[in-house]
Amino acid sequence: MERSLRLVENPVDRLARTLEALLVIAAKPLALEELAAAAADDAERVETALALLAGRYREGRSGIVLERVAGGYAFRAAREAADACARLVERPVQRNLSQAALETLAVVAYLGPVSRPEIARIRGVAADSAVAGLVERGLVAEAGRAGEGGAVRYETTPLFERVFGLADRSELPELEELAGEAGDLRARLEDVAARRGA
Amino acid sequence: MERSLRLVENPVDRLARTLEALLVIAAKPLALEELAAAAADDAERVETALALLAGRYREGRSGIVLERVAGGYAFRAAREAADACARLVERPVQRNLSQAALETLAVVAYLGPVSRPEIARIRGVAADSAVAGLVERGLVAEAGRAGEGGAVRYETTPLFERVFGLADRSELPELEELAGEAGDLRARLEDVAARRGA
Amino acid sequence: MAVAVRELPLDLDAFEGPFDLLLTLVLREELDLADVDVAGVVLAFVERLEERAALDLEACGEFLVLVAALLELKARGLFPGEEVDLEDLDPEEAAGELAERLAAYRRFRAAAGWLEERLETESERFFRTGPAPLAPVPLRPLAAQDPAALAAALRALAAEPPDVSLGHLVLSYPPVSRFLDRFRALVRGRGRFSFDREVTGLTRPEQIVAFLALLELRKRGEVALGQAAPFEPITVWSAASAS
Repeated sequence: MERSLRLVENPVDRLARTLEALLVIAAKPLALEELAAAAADDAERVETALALLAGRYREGRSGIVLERVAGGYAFRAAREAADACARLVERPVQRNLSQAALETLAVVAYLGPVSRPEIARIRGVAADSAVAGLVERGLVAEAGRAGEGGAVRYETTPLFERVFGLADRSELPELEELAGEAGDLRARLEDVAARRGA
Repeated sequence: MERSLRLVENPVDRLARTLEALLVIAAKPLALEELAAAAADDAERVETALALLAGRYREGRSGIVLERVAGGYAFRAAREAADACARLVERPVQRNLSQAALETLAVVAYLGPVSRPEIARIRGVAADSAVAGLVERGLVAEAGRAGEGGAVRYETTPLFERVFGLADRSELPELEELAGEAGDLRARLEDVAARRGA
Repeated sequence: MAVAVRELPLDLDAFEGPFDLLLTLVLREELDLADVDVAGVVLAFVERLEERAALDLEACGEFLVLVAALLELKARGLFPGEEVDLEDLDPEEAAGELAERLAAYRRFRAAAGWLEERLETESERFFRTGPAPLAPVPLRPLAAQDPAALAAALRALAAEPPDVSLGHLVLSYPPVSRFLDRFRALVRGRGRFSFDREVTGLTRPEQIVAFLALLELRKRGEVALGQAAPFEPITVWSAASAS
């Protein structure tokens, strides 16, 4: 049936394909006007095409379901695939943190509250993605700014203490051999990083 | 035609719907094993179902295209909808990649994991800002350090393969083939001299 | 606009023409490198650079590689010493090494070109990079971790860095004149001095510029140079006092 429609290219069908493309790349639900603007077509025709798609992308017929939500239209997974989607999303317990995550976490744990520029200076590489990852995991959280208009600073969270089995930060293993010799741990780290030239 | 298949529920068709659901919610390409694990089915059957979906989600037939990319499977928008997609989203990843960024990306793609000093040695120019820019774009990511206290090393990301439309890194052309005419500098220089009639 | 290093026009005592022709003649041994004023080449390039608003790092990189190779060839020619291992000094080999390095770089340039073309042909690819709008929120549970790993990570960050010289990456270098003045003063004051001692502790680019100054002084006949063997310390003394 669909095949015969396409032999004589139906303009609504072509619009429907454009809408499929827009919906599959969208990071948020798309309002009718957004879809019309992107498709460079008028809203009425877009609604007609959406109705066609709603018939095609529905529970029982497809694993992709076109959903109308508050913000507009979006694709979602069919309910019959809920278990599979849960298995995909709920990843197995991760054994170890990446090197970048561990280093960043160590800096925040020992020196926090500390800003991203400070972390970057000590590690010698931009800290943005590593910090974002730790925030997403809930191991690190924002802790105000360094003064008015200063950089956002970060510190470890109660979840961090649970994961590392610490009652509080004072239970972190001592680094007296580092702190003792240079006086200030942070100064020493920054000094070494500067000489690493990284 | 499709409707009749569904009257007698075909198990492959049901698996195909599950895969559709997984692919439409995935944030990145999914490897065959990931799909099989999430669908709780065996890899061979998943491959069969993927072949079925590849026939359905292809250029010209659908606005959603199933492709093999970055070591897995992913949906993307059909090429015919590129203009509409460009009106909807920006493409910061691809925009304005400088010559320095492209050269650095090439070194990381072929030699990664590789450190900034190593990249600099090949390019003869400091690689710091080029690497930072590529990390920010998500095309390159940290991959541990070269030994304790050593320089951070970098490798390309799955996003890199996706942006460049590579099923995996082995699809990069052989360096030696690329060299081609560039091989013998002396011959080239002497050629230049001969043409100048020196 | 990039500075085309290979087409850099040169007007030297021994040679007039583009830089790549100079290289060709040197590689073919039709031009004695000892007669080539390398400082003049550097000056021509620096002047060319100054005409541009922005620093062209790419051109600087290519230029530094070429000039470093020229200098190495020239240095070997200038200090033949007594009996030297010919294999080590074969300019053919040195030139081969230079060509090899450039070829490696050119391969990656070609790869970059391939990537650029690929971006063009794949410019119609659109896909979502983040989570789907209505997808379940992913959970990332983490196993119990050992706090000792944190201490180890911080200790590693505080560890003395391995000795990696990044000196060649620094593109700012002092004027040749500074070393000309300094070396003239040293020769006037002490009569002779050890070049190696003078440049110890300087950055690589500073050492290169200092060496250029030394070659310049010798070319002008102001100083004489001596060296017990290749790669041994270089002694500099006043050419006037020697004669």
